[in-house]
Amino acid sequence: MLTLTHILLLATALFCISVAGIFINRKNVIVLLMCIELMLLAVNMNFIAFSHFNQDITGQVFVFFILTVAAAESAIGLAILVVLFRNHDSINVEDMGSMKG
Amino acid sequence: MLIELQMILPEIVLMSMACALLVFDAFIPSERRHLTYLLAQLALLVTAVLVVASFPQITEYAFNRTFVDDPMSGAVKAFILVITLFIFFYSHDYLKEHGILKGEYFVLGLFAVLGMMIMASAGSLLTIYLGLELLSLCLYAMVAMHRDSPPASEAAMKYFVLGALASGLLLYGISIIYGISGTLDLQEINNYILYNSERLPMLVYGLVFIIVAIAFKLGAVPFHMWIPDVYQGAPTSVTLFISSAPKIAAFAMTIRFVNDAFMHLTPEWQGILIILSILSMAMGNIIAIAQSNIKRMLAYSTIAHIGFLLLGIISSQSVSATGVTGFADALFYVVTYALMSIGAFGFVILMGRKGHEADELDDYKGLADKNPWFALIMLIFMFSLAGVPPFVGFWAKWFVLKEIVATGLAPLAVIAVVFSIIGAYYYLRVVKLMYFDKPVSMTAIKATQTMRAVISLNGLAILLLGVSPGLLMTFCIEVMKL
Amino acid sequence: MESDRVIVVPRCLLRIINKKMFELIVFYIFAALLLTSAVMVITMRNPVHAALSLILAFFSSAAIWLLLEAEFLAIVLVLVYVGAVMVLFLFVIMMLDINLAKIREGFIRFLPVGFLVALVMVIVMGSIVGSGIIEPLLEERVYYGPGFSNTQHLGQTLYTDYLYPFEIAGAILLVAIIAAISLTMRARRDTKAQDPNRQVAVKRSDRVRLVSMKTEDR
Amino acid sequence: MFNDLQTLCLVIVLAPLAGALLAGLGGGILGRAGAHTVTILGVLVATICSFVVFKQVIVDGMPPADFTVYEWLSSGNFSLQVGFLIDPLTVTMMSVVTFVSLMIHVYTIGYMHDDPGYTRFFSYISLFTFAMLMLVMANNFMQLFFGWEAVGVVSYLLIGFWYQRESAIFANLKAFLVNRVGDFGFLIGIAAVLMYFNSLDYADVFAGAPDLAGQQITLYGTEVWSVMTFICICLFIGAMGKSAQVPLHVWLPDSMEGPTPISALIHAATMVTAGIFMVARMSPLFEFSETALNFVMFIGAVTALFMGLLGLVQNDIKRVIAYSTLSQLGYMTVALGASAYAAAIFHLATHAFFKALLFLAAGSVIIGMHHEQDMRKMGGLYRYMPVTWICCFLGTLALIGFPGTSGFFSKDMIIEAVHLSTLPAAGFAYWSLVIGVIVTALYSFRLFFMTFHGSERMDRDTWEHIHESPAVVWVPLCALAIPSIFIGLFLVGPMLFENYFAGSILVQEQHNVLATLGEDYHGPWGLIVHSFTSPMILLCMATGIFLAWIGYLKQPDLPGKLAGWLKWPYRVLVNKYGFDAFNQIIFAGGARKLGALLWQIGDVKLIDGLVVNGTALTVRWFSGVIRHLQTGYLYHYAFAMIIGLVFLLVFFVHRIGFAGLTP
Repeated sequence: MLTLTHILLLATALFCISVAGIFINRKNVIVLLMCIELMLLAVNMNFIAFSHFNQDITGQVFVFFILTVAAAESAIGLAILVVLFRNHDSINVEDMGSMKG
Repeated sequence: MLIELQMILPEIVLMSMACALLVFDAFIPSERRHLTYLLAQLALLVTAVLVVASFPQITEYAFNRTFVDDPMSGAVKAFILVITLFIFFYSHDYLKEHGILKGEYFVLGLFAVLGMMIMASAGSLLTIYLGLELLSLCLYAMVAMHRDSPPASEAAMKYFVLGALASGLLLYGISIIYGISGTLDLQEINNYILYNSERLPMLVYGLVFIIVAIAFKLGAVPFHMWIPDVYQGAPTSVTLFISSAPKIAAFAMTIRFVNDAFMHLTPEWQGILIILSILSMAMGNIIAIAQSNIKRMLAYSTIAHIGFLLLGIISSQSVSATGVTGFADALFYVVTYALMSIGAFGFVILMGRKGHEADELDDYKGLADKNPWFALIMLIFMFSLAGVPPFVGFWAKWFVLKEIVATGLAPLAVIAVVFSIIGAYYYLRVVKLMYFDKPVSMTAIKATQTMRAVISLNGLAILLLGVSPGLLMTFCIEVMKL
Repeated sequence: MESDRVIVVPRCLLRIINKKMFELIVFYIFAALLLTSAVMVITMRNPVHAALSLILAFFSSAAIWLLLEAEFLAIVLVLVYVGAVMVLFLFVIMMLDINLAKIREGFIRFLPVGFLVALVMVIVMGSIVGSGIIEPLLEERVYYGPGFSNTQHLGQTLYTDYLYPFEIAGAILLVAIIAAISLTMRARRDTKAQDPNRQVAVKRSDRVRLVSMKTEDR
Repeated sequence: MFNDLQTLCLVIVLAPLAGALLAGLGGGILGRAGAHTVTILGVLVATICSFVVFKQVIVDGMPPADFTVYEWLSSGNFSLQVGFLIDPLTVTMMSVVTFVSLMIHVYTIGYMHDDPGYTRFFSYISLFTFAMLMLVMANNFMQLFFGWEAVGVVSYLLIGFWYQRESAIFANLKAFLVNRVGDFGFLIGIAAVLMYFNSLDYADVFAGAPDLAGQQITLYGTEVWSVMTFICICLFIGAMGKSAQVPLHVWLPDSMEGPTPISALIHAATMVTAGIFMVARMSPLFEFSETALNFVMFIGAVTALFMGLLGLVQNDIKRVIAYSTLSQLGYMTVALGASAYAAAIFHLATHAFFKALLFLAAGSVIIGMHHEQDMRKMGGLYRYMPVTWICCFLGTLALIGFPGTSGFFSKDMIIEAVHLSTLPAAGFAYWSLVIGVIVTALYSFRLFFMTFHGSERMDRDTWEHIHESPAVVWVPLCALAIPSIFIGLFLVGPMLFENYFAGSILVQEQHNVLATLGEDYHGPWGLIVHSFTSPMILLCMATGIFLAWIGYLKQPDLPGKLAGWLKWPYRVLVNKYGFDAFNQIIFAGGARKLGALLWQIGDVKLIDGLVVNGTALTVRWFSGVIRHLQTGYLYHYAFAMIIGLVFLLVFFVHRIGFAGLTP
């Protein structure tokens, strides 16, 4: 029988994979943006699970807003990426290290 | 419904004026850009007047309790608006001088202010999240605004990715809290925790994620890594913005969480914040010593100050009556810090000119010879940041220390004191450079008369608040009677 | 209309698999698919492949959401995410001429550390979440059932109780538009288009510069 | 009558402030003469008014007055006022401060005549007077603290007055930072006072002290302290900073980088005594904590002896006197620890005179030698500078406590008082002070002999130009020599054994060593006779003088040989026990100078293998590491965040032990 714990574990695993993606990836900024999408997906999974098992629509409302914000966020993220590419001629994560210490 | 709309009137007005400004800006030629700036200032002013005119005396809710109007939100909004007036003022000069004066800067700035206002009077986890995102998205874009600057775009990307990671963590925490309590309403979460204390570990699990996100927004160690790079890479006007008003909003958000929702988890969040606070004070103050770039140095100084601010939040003792002053101290601290921070960064703007950012410490050598008055103003900023009386920075530290000792955390006060002594060193180094070193170049300060006047006003405000801090403190105590 | 919805399943199977079992099997299939595609997203070296894996991840989670009776959101995820956002991603990947050869260098040597930390994180978080102490608030699982309109319910809540957040979301989208445009739109420097305004407004001082020079000694 | 006093007090405080503001802001308009006229006028008015108040309180016996002038801040149950407490202790300090300050002002006209910062200087010293007056006249802790800080700031400005000198700036920064250490201790003490007494007014706090005497405070874990001990030690840390007690003394010798006579007078006669004054003022608190008194006495004894020893190896004439100042401050602190507060204040007053005399004499020598400060290049000056020679001799006699001089009375009384004290630290303190007498005599006469007697070691060019200093220099010398010799004779009786400090200083019965001493007191002459009948102190002094005579007149090569034999102790002294190096690493140096400093320490092989070296290495290693944490790479930042998150989860969620709560 499908329980809340199943979904929460799935979401947790997904969350950890996406976070790992952010610090494993050292080459490509665009994959970082995808990892962020993946992370939000994990959170959405949590919300929907709670919404279903608690019979409370609020969780779905929250997911609705997260989807909206995530779309806006990826638009800005990609815009910044384009600016970055124009300036550095690269979207290599390792090339972004001019400021440190 | 009408009453509800009336309650969010300042927000509505601000948003309408921001939209109007957007349209207006599209139709004016670039040489009249300063009109956009003036209108943006007008929008802030009108909103500020509305906030003050409808200053709430009691706590009221609207829109299914997603919106809260209480004295704290009123005060925080008023502070944010006033600080932003200063910020726009400094920004205008900077942007004009560096040839990147664009209407979008002010439009995004106004939306960011809107986001902060929403955070300040959020009654539900959802509203907090949306306000935070509105603010963050504007800030990401503003950092990247100087499109031809490689450091700016690098900083924007770092800020964006880490910020998105932080908001992911925040959402995860919110989802857990929502799942356990079945509600997004802060007050109801509070009630749930009160009657279901046996579910504490799960609640703490969610709490940790939320605190991490708060720590990121404030810039507490180890979630501070974005601050130095963003402060250094962003255009100074944006650095000025990020370092001041959003800190006040983040403070309001913290209070919304720790007081409105998690009051019954006080020992837990206190424990977490104590660790973050000590780390912030230590790392911020020690690493700042090694910096040669003033923007980066001030970034580490921000981190150190955040540690102190957290102390103020920690020193509230759960539900007892004394807890009120703990938050009031923190509010006093963050507001005065914002004032000092815009002063210091405003000074970096004042010193710069086209093609020269004046962000290296060496640019400040011998300033006292060239321009004694401004050296004095900078001295005020530095002394105040270091916590030297009679400037207001001293009072901020003093109130926090007093409360932390009263909470029975004397060792923490000792740690705070030790690190602020270490911290005094790098502020004094700036003073030393200005007063005792030979100037590198004799280029005089090239700034407009109004810029000079406003920065002097800013310095004098710090002095005046230091001479009579009572009024502001009384006000803070009054509004933090939560 | 019930008769239309009959699914033909071999009787022998029905004996073994009841409805709940079936649900669980569907869940496991899509969960496996989701996790696999998620791992692919973070390990693929070619960003196009990563984006396609992400699309697969979205599809599989939409399926799981359907199991949880969030039909509207499941559809939105496919329509908005796969249909718009991911297309945007692919568009940007194609637009930026990324040097794939460079991206393929040195990836494996960072993998073990990252994998280890991810594992620790999974254990730390999973041991809490998986211990089963987060329970539903309800005693028993309740289904809305087929006659219930998820979309209507969601819409009603959204436009009444959450009106204020809804407006804020509008502001967020507006900001995204402003930011994206102001960051990426620029007047192309290489076009030869003329601006009559500037031609007319030109002054002598813009074009001619008088330089006083010292006479050279012979 | 009361209102008159209030006006008078306001005039005393505001006159110097007005002078400072006029000279500082309107210096350009007033010009040089205008600047010194307004400031001197301001201080003169303050001095006269102080004397009037002094007469009212001491001579006419007016009861102590405590009043509020202005309410500054009031928030909740916490309020801050500006107020004055006028009692014998206050008026004594007021008179000393205003009088010395007036002397400084007058002297400055001559000394700073050619300096470009003339008006600025006058503004500073007037401001200093204002701050010092606010400090001594305060009736609450906050005002005390403000005066305290303001004095520090002005001192900071004065030390760095010649900011073209690299060393002056360094000294300047050092003074400020070291004082910050003390100030923050002080601040914590004040916060604790506020917490336990719920008030910052002296009157409330002193009245509440007996009730709190037994209360305990849990500091950290199981460490339980008495509240009074905690408060007093914190307050005393403040005093250690300002009055330059070990280990916060390092700033004072370096402060000699400031303009000679002025900074010397401030750093010898007035400002550094603020700490002594403060402890005396807080006697109603300190009396309730024997631990704190022991601590005070111990620190004072260490300062008195070990700083004196440092004076033996210095060759700069001003620095010898600076170390002597440290040592004498140590004597005062010991007196405080022994509850002989009156003796401490008495020594403070006599010391102000003879130390000022010695400094001005040194200044005169420096002028005569054309700004040569190294004693190894002097000698035989008595032939050329007779007046300076005589005055210096008298000052030296007073300093070593030769019977009959003012230093004799004050210092002897301190030693006697410590001898009678029953506190555990008293034994150590007593012997430190007795050995200190030998040391004092030795370094004083070493200075005297090296400068004025023996072979003439200066180069020919200087030798041709040596002459007695002009009258503007030697007249103040003579003026100071007279009180240096005689003032003790007149003050010892009333100040120590009569009811002079009635009400302003509280001494508990079991600590009251001065009362015990008073039983055997038969007038000043009796004391002199006593010193000959039980001559231990006198013999110590004679030993010191004899050693100096052997070492610096009879066998001038002996000290060099001695230094050769006792290499290790000598190095320790030359390096000032390593305090400077230590403090530089820990406080002042910061990451930048660490490398260089470590090299230096390694080079002198001073404290190899000791804690300091280890600490320094750790700090350097640590700061190096943490700076590199900020790698500039995004994935490291994200990594740090996640590590932080995982740590918090493990620490806070797993620690609570959720497993036990599983349903």
